[in-house]
Amino acid sequence: MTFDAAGYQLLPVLPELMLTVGGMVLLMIGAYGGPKTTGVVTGLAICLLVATGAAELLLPAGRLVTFGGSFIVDDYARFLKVLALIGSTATLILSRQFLADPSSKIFEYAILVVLASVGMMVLISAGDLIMIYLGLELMSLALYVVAAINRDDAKSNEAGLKYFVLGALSSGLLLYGASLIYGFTGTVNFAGIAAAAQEGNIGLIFGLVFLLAGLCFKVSAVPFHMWTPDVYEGAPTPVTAFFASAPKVAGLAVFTRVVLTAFPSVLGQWQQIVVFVAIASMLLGSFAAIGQKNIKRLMAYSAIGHIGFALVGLAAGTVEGAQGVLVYISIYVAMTLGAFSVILAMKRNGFAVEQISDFSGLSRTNPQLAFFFAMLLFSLAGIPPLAGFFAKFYVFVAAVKAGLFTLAIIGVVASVIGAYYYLTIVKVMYFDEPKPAVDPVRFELRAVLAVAGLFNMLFFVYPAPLVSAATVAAKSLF
Amino acid sequence: MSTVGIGHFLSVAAILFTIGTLGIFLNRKNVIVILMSIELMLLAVNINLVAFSAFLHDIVGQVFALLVLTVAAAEAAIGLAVLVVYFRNRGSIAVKDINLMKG
Amino acid sequence: MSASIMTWPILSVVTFLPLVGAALLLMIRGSDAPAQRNARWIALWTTLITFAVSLILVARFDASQAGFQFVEKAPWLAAGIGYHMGVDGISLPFVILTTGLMPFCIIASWKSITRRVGEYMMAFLVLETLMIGTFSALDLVLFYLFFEGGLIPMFLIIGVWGGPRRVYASFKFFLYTLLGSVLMLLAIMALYLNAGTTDIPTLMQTAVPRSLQTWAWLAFFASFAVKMPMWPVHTWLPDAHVEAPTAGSVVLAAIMLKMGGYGFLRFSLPMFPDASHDFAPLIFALSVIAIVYTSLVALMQEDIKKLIAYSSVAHMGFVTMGIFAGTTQGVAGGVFQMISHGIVSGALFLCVGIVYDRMHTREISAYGGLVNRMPIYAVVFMVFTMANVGLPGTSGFVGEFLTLLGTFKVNIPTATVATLGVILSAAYALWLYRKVVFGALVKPSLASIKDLTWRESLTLVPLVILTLLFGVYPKPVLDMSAASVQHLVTTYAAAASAVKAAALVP
Amino acid sequence: MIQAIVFLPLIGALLAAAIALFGAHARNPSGDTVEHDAAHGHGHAATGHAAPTGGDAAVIHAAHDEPDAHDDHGHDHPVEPPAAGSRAAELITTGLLLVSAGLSWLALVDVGFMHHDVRIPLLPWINSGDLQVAWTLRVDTLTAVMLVVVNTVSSLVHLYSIGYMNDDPHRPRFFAYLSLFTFAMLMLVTADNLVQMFFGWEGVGLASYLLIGFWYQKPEANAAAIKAFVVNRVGDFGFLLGIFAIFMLVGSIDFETIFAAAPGLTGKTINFFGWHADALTLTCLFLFMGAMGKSAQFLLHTWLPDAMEGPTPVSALIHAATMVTAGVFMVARLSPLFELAPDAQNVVIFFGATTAFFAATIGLVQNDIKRIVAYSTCSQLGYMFVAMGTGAYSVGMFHLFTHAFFKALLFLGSGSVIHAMHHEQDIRHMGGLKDKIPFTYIVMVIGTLALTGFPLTAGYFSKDAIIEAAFASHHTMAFYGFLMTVIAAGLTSFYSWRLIFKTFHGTPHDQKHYEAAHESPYWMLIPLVVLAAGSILAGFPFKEVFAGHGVGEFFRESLKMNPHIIDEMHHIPVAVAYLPTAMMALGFVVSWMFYIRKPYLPVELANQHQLLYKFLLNKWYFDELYDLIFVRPAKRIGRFLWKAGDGTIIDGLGPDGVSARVLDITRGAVRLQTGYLYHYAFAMLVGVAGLITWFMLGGGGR
Amino acid sequence: MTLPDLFFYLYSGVCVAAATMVIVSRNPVHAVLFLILVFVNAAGLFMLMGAEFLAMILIIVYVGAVAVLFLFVIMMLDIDFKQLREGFFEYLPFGLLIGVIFLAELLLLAGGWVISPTLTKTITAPIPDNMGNTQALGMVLYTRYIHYFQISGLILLVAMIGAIVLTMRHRVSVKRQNIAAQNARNPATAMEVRKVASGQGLQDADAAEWVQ
Repeated sequence: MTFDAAGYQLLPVLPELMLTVGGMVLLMIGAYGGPKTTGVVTGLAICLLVATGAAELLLPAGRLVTFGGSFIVDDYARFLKVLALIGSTATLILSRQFLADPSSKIFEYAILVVLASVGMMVLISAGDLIMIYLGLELMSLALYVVAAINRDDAKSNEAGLKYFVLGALSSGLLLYGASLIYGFTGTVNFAGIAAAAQEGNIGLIFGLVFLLAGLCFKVSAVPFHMWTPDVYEGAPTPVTAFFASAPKVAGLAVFTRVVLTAFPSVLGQWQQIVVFVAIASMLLGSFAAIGQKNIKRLMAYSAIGHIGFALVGLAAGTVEGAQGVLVYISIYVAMTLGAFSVILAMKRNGFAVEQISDFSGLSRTNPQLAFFFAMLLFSLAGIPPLAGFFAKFYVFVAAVKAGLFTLAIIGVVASVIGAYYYLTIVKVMYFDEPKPAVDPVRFELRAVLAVAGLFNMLFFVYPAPLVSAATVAAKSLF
Repeated sequence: MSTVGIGHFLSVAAILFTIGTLGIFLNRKNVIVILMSIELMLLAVNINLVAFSAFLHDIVGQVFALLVLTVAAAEAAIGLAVLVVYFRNRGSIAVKDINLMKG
Repeated sequence: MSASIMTWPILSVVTFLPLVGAALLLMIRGSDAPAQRNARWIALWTTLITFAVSLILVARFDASQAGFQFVEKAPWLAAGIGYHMGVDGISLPFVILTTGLMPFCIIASWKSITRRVGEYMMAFLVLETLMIGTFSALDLVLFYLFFEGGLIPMFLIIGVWGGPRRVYASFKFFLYTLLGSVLMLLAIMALYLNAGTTDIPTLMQTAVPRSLQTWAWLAFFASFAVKMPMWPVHTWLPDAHVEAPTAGSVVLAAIMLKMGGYGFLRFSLPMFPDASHDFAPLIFALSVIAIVYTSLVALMQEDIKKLIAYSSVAHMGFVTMGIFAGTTQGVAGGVFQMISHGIVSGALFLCVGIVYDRMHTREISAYGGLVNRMPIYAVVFMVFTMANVGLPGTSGFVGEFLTLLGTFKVNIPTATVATLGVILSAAYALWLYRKVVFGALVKPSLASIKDLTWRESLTLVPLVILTLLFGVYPKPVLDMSAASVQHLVTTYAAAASAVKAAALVP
Repeated sequence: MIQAIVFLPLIGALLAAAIALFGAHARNPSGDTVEHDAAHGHGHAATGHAAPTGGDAAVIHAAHDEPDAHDDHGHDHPVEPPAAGSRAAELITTGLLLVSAGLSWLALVDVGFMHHDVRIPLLPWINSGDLQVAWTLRVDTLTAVMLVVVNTVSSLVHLYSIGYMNDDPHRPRFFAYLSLFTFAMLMLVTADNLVQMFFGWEGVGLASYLLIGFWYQKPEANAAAIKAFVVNRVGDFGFLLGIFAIFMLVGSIDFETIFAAAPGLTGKTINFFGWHADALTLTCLFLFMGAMGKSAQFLLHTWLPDAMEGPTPVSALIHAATMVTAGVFMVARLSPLFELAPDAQNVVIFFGATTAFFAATIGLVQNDIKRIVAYSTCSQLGYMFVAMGTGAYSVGMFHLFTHAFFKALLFLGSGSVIHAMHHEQDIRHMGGLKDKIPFTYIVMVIGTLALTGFPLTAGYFSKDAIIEAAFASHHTMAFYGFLMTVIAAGLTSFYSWRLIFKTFHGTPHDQKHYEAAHESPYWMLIPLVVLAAGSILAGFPFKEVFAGHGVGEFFRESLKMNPHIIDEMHHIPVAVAYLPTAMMALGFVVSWMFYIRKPYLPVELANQHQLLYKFLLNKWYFDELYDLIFVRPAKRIGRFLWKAGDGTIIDGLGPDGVSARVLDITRGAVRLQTGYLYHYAFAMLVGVAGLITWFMLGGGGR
Repeated sequence: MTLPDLFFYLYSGVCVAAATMVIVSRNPVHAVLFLILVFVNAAGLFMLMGAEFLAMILIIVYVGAVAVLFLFVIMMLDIDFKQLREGFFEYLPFGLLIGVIFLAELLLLAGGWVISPTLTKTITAPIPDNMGNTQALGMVLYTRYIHYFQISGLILLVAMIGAIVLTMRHRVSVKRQNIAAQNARNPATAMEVRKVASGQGLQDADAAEWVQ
């Protein structure tokens, strides 16, 4: 066996290397500096993530493949990596408040986020099943830890435990699937699978089911979503914001890449799975969210629903569909980060409040916060002219084009039902009598909120950059 | 090769995998058993991988299995860490008690 | 950019001017009296300037052309989905109606809104932009954007400044209309995929396959029927009207309902002529039911606004009936009826608002004998009541007459039953007038009620004049839309006759 | 000139309305003071208002104490001073009307005898596609006659009202209404197309609504006003359908075009709810339905008696002389259509005759002086329609013309009586008034003579002509028409004299009122004199042009007469010609027997035929019937549709039901999320198992 | 039946039985011991398939590290076993039903595997015949699959960081003695003299400082 130098360039993994090495440097800083360096480490981690994103964009254009096809850097990967890094960066910014608390001066937090980001980047660029598994585990292990990072909080622990157990189960399912796929195709490489799967047999389909079950878990699609509400609620809020953004990007990215590049020949089969999962997610997300009283829990169901919508685009299995997924997840990340910055801003007398009723009359006590949140909620509900509408627009266009009318109709109906609970929060903020004012909002929260909020509100003015980038990215998959 | 073919190994793996999953959701006792069930599942996967590797004469399966083994160990470590933290807070690892959040 | 822009993008300016006002309002801090005053004045001036600019549209509009004018084009979402604005004779009246009514809404809220004035005014200004945009968008997606966007400010207006059941009403309003609209969104996508563009003028030229027509028509119908609202999806309207603040009711009744009718005119008829022809009986049936049913329901109302709301449903029944009659008179009557109803129902809600501001109740039984203390009010209310009844000489008559006339040619039973509405509308409107205005003033609570202030007169007198003017001389509106209506009717008739011809071939 | 005739009343109306409005506004503070006070604090505002509202508070107080005080007239409590400028409003409107009336006579001469028909386009109105409606004044003989009738009666009523309404504080408003009404009526008669006619048609409806409800504090007046409007609208329903049908058939609503196209329409059919009706017949029936409403014909007559709640001059102007004749005028105007639709003519005769008889029977037993006259009006309108149905349009117009004078006279005379009796209207409380108010007595007798067709009075010529026309006509219904009109003639005579006898003869029944009775002021007497003169003189001079051989020359194109009817009328048996006169005499004799000679007879008769008496007294129970089959069901259905339809069914199955179901599902979905790890894991496994089973069993296979 | 067959049934039989015991045994210590049994027998199965290195690793890593870790944690947590004894069979029938269906399908699949020419074509790294299993693995692990190796290293790093973050505690509430700091105290740093205005008490800012 010879070392094929051409296939093992390091340039494509430069950003990952940067991030990894940077993360270790930060680890040293933290290890030697102790908890008081938490702020510095976090700040540097933010810079590191930004630099990595920049590096990713500075890589030579076109499709770069390395490690014998295990690692692919194409426009699709670039797009999603940048998005995931934005998510990680934003969550680190949002976490500064949390980390400033003397009881949670945990410098490892930033490092775990950085390492999780490496996992996501690996995941996004994964070109074979082993890379998927490793990326997934790298990301997930970090996530299990950060979910439970509030060591003295029972809810946080419970969240970590639940996330871990179910996550491990999902890893098991995914692995079992991977092993079947390997066994029935003789390879773990996507291109190889695609080639071998021409005559799709039942073993392959079984493998696909298990594999997708594992991936569905990561993106919290029904019926593999059960962890989501509990973990969202239990985890510290900045962590929840993290869960809601970057890992979703990575999960959806790998989901899309796997089905589109490894299983194009069994489109009919995985389409059924995706359609089922999408419908179930949209409906469950919409219905179950209505009954929620805790805003984080509600955001969890909202996330489930939104993943359902994103999967509608994937179900189309076309370039438009992939483009829809990309646009959707991009806008969703913006919306969810904005929403979580509001949730993080909700503190009274230093204590975080997270019941929906705590938002009562927010429009009177803090009109700007309420306004931005309301706009984000309307956007999440998919009301034009806010960005959320365009997200839905693209996926539904793809679905309609692919002839998935039933899916589209169920989708739009679910979006109407979903609108109800977003409206409920708007109602609480705007129609109800005010509660005591919330504490002054920290600068970085305001900044994230402003960026996310303005993006949401003004996206319609000039949607071209995101949309065309998504188009280019989607095309690189086909 | 003998009469024991790949199907036998795959069947053992399938049984182990099933037992593992049953262990997760039938178990009402404690979380540690759940962690063990996960190990069973991963073991099943490994048997699968090795079996395929052996019968395909492809080393990738074994490499995969090796990585799974490694990661499974890491996973177990994290899992136990989480469990320990949980126990410190709640004084219990009964699965039924992990129910602060629902709905 | 298209060459047809006359030196400056006048339509976009009209559309987005209110947003500028809203942005100015954003800068006002605090909620003390001066801030509130500033907010009111900024809003008023914004709407007035918008109205003034919109009059330039009227001045430069060439009524002899059927096509779109003041066209503006710019690339936007994707190939085939662009920023495309323009008006023709069908949409321009609505644009003017919108810009014209908004100042009244602002003035009507002058004293009655004391909480969160800045936000209130902002909501109205944003709403104005969205409404103007709805009528002037020439791209389906753009249209949808404006069409749906209007839900947000209206939801807040009802919910924040509304009555006791405002939550129920605002949710019902929002979700009901949203449900209808999302189906339309799917149809828009289907059309997009069919034609590769959502450009409305292009789509009007594009033949749509028969099966798609049917489904798309139904989807559009779902949206517009709710918006109109048509029976049996009208029940959100009474609730929304009752709970909304006065100006909200005015906008809702006068403008937002018209979006449905406008949609039928702009999309259903020209884009799906075959389906429209097929479904015309359905529309006729629903319209007729709406007219008779809601009129009967209106007879029994105990709340002034609810009564007017139900009467709106009935009047919109005339509109849908006229539009789908597909005759010149029917369609022109539909347009005119919408404009007229915009003025009249808006004015009626203003009238209700005036007594509500004084008495804080809308129960019919709480009133009686107002004429004794409020003679000017009584006169004004009488004018609008009569316009609501459709008395010749008021604008209400012209639209009703034309729609019925146009429908009679096409479907006699429909027109006949619909004409019953003439009787019923007299019954409920006059009953209301009698209960509220006439009679002896025996209720002690009303003893010191005051007549109109100059500000209230300022809002109502122009509307009185318009109501009477358009009743006697409706030519300005009819002429403005005539060419476009004629064009619409001609193409529709051609398509419909093709259908008939096809049906005859065995 | 024509413009002056038509628009002078409008100018008068607007001026009077302005005066009324300013006056009313001056008496009632506007909300501006509220806002002003509010700026200074509410506490002061409350006390500040107490003073200026004191007067009104008194009204309210009084009204509270004596809720029954409103039984009669709203102006029993003239606490409010008349508005400033009342007199000015009176004089302006009356003066303008007098000018208008004078010009109308000139116009009649000019058009009727000099043959100077005119059409004056004013403004475009509704232009849409081939529908071209313009405001145009059209004056031909038919119109000119109506102009004379309307303006003469109206100006006299104006004059009369100055006296009659002397102590009402809202006089300017009253005169504004009167003039508005006149304007609307003029628009109606000068209409050049159906839509403009409909404008006038509805305009008079509005004015009548306002006038009936003039005393808006009276609940009965309000109810009557609405009733009048709504019942008229029922008629308008038909009118509108008629217009639509004509437009559908002809493509125009201009009279000229319609009449030109009418002959071509014979034989065409319209599918009306599955009934393949003859187009012209159906159209004419629709239009006639409008006429029935406006002219209070049988089935749509119920509003007219109730309309007597309005001030008496209103009754005279609207409900006797002018507005109710609009239906007759309309049929005359559309004679080219009706002539082509004999079936429709039969219907016209039937309804006319039935009304003539039916209203007369009710008139027999009524006790309210104005209602008797009102039923008489109803009955006489029936006569006119009989004439219209037979094709003797000019004859009907003749009766319209003469009737305007004597019926206005009777109403105004009744008003004079009522005025004298301090607003007592029940003839049972009157009696012996001839000594107290001899002048009124004389004019009332003149009016009665004319009404009953006493030879050589105006009514004699016109009414007998109608009966002759009915006899001479060859229509299927003609004989029925003849029979009914003859009987009605006798009944008319009876109840008219009954009224005179019970009011003016015998002994006073209400001594107090009797003592206080006084003759009316000159403002009121002068119109009475003029009308009395007209009642006598309006017949003979016009006999030739309306019912003789001068018809063709006089009306020319404005009427399309049955070509033979006039000739045949002159060749009927002598016995028939004398029959109406005989009936009149008979009625007089019976009435005299009943009320002068043997006053106990009617009581006995009523007791013997209790059922019949009640039946007549309650107006054939029409109000009750309509209440039972229309009003109450409508309300019940309305309530049902509202509560059950909208509430239970639409909302229940729709938004409310759906949201309830959504919440149910939500509860279920939330319950699924138990919080237990094993359930979560189980869900995942079920998901996987389900999916692989789906593919295993081939459901998902390709 | 050949010897390998015999061993297969032995190993697999014990494996399955022990696995069952893992999930049903009431005492977690027993469960861990059964787990070890499973691993050992699975290693035997690996041996049967010719994966000696993996078999060895399984023993070393799983039995030697993971299982011991389990045991260690169980002992450390000091669990009240009595409390854990109820509730196993609550949803057993339904759960078993699903499990049986699941298993049946997997078994059906297992029986259906055949080696086909397409499969052999797609194989990317055939096992060289001329070297042992360990050597073969070693040939690729640090060359061709170096990236996997590195990433798994990262994963272990994460696991390490995670375990430390979660379990290592510097309790903030615990007052630890800091001799140097205590010795360095002098009156200037230890005391503060304040003037308190009469009737006002300490101002907020002061109070905050006071608390510190």
